[in-house]
Amino acid sequence: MHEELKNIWKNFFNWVLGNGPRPENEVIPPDPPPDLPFTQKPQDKYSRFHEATIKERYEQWLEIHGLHIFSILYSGLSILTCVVIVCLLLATVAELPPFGHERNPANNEVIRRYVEHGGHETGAQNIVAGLILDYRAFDTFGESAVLFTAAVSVLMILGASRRNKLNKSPSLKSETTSRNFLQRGPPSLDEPILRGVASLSIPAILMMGCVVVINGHLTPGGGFSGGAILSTALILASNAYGPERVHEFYNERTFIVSSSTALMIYALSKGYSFFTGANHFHSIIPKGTIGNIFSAGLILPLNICVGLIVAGTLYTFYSLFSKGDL
Amino acid sequence: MINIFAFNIPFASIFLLMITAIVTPLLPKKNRFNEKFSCCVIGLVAILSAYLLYALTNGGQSLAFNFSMGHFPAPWGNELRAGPLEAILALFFCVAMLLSLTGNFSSTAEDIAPNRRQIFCVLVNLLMASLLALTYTNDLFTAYVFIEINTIAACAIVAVKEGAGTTRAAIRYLIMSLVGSGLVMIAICLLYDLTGHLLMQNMHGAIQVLMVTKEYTMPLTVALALITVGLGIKSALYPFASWLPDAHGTSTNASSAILSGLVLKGHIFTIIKIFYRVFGLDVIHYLRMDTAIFIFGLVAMIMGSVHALRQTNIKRMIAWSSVAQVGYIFLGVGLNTVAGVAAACLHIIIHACVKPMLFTAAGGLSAVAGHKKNLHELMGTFYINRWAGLGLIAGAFSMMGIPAFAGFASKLSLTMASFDHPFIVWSLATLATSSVLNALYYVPAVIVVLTKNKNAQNKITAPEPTTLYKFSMFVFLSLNFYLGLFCMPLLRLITRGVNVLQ
Amino acid sequence: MLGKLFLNHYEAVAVILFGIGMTNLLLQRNLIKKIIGLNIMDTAVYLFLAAKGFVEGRAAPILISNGSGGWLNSSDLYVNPVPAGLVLTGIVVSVSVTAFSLALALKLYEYYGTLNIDEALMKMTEEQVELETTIEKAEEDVLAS
Amino acid sequence: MIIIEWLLLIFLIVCAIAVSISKNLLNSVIIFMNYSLVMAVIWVLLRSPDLAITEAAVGAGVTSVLFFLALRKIGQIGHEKENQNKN
Repeated sequence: MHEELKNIWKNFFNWVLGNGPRPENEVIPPDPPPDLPFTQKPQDKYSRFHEATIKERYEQWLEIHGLHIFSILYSGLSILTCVVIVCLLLATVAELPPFGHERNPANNEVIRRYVEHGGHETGAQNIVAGLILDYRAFDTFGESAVLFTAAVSVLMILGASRRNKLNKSPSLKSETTSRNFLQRGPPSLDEPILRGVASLSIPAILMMGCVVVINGHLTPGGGFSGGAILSTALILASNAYGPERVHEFYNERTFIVSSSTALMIYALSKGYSFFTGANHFHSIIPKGTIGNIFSAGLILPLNICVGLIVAGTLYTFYSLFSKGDL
Repeated sequence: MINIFAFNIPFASIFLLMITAIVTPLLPKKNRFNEKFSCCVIGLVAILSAYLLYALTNGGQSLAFNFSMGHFPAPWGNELRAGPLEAILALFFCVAMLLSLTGNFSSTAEDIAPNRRQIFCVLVNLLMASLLALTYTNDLFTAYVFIEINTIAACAIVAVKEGAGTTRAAIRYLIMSLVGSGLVMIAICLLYDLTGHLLMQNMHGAIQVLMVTKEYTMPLTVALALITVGLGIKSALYPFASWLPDAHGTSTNASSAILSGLVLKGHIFTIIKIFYRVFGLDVIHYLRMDTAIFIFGLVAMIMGSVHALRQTNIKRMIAWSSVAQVGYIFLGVGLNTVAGVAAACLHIIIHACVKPMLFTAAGGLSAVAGHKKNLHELMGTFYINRWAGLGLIAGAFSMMGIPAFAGFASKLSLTMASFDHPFIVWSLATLATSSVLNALYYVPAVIVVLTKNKNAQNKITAPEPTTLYKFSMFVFLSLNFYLGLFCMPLLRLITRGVNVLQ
Repeated sequence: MLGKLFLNHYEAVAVILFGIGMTNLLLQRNLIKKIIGLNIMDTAVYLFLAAKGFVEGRAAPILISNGSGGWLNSSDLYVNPVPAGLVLTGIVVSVSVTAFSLALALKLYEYYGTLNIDEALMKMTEEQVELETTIEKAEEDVLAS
Repeated sequence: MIIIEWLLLIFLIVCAIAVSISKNLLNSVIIFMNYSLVMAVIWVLLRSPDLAITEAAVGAGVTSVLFFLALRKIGQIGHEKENQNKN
């Protein structure tokens, strides 16, 4: 009994170290068929006369299964994280004030003033427009600044580097541009249907965008959504008539000048309003009557500025992402 | 009360920087005009902030005022708030930003392509504006919007130096930051739902009422925890700091200095504001968040230094040291007393002055060693660029806490703040351990820099450091000694500021 | 708790989406999917916020004419406008962030040919090792000559 | 009405999970586009028409266009074979 145990231990030890006789129960791999080409024959190391040490076996196993195990671990971890976060937040949500109830803490005197006096204090029929462009205008100014920051950063990351590269190797220019362009076929030349539809729909989209921007203080919408609609008109034009045609009237310089100017007007008019408000000066801007187009003080011009910024920025994003240049 | 000029300074400084950012793309690029222009504007804002500080603390009083952004009073419109603490931080942020830009003026030109430098200016201005807005804002949602500006601008100034490494670092930084923003945003939503306000003092009132009625304790705790974790990720609190060494280690020197010295501090100060203006000391204590922060701070102090010990790249070493220093700040916040917060704010200021100096010095040293950043390759560089060498030595001594250097002051104040606190043993022991660990990696760096290189053939003929570099280093060094030797008046000012913060 | 969750069903769905989005953002390995996860997370927060502004039986916050030239401005008529305003701001922020991160992802792809950060790291270290060995070889050659 | 509400909400969750587990990036983006559209409908139900317009124009429109462009640029559209190791 003792001897047998010793034997088993010795066999096991040898198995771990990878030398000595094979254990009895090991499955012998079948010999490769003789007609196999030489390169596919198992290497000497892995033939049945040589056993790998446990370290080698582990490495081999890791090489084959490591990525798999890692990805299983990764997805397991992600599911665990997800479940923990969701459970925590669900427990929190269950404690929150009930949905849609009118006595919730959020429906307090702040809201009452926005709704009851918002009309004549800001002159806007759309309370949300009055809220974001007059009561809480600083946030909205910050939001435009975020957009500006992102536009400038994307311009830096995608725009500038490309030009450098082209400058370094001018011979590559035609090749790279054509590769990026032609992946989907030339966009402009042989598409009469696209151009026909575009010529009909671009004015309609532009009109729609302008209406949404200009009526921002009366109806849902406003500078941001209107600007996004306007940018789709530009994108469509660029697809139908080719980016070069759009480039003629809208290039990097135009973008920077127009959005900087619009943002500047925005900043200065809001700055005036902040300054007079905080120092209790009287503001000279008339509020107008609610419901008219020319009402709501600064909200209409601000919406137009925001619309310009957004349309320009989103088209810039499109242009930079599609061909890496504006 | 306060004169109308000083009253408008918080608003004016944010606005000046924003407008500078907006017009910078339109300015001529020739002769680096737009960069000089930005530096001038930041300097102007620094002077304005100094005047505001003077006006707020003139004659022994400590004032604080609210500045309503628009024609509508407190709970309806946005507000800014300025007190002595905000003014001090704004002043030091501007000074640190200005010095980081001027000190690295020539290395920026080497690292960043000319057509990107203009955009770099825009981003720096936006970053500074968002930092000041975070410092002054009195409204949580405004804080969120400016945190986002800060995030995008910070990631972009990492990516401004072209290269594969910076892109990767920027992406990691961006992803971690976005997770943080998401957590902050949902926490703000929870708080809005529970209180019905977004302005800090109104929220504070509503939370006090909730505390009395013992309603919604659990959602409040979750909101507080989420906000802390979210902003903790952005301010590189230890377990969430994995993005920091890449981002700070690979970017250009000016970016590293700005990120380490200022961006982290902006988020930390936001945490402090939320803790003390929205919740209040007793609520924080009741919800047990102070202990959690304290423990995070302790872990960060040790682990940041341990990671720094293993680095061979000098910039990465300094970056990891930032993690440890952020730990010190959180330790102070976690003490949950006025003295603790004052010590934390003092450390914010000191670190905002010392870390940019270290990065600038490291940049100068590696420039003379042929842009190599490994420690052993910097041997003997002190004798080639003495200003940078002095900066590194002073910064290292400061981080170790040698008396008469800036870091000593903050360690002293942290020690004093933890005296009548139940966690005193822990905090003192960790302070001591962390100082020893700091010494373990800073002393070899100093020795390497001071060792004369026997290999004469490796001698590189380096360009003389520019006058601007010497000047910035001189200002950095004098600030360092000023903070180290005469920090008590500053600490008193900060304590007064913290007292009126609530 | 389940009953309460049922009552707050919009919020419950919003936090579930938040969890899914955040997990995607943290743990997906492909950057494009990470960015989609970011968008899901953001819209989930906005859904949460918009649901918080809803009040049963009230109208959208656009003043309604009372038929005789005036406006109905009783606060019992309209839902809470604040969340809508905040979400509008938030949507702009999220589209900016999306564009920025996509730009960075494209840049990463340009450098490494992959959208996976871990793979990019591996490739970078490999490249570094290669660079170092070539430098060493060059030095040895110089010494030998 | 309530049934529609619930259907839409469940659709949102299904979309979100489908985005995470879909192997093909193009599919993910298309599912995400649907998700945004449904979100716009939900905002109409929650009486926030401003948000609905913005989400329809931005979430379903511009963001998806950006994603498609990014995919085209990295050659994921039109080269199915490459997708396998990029899940």
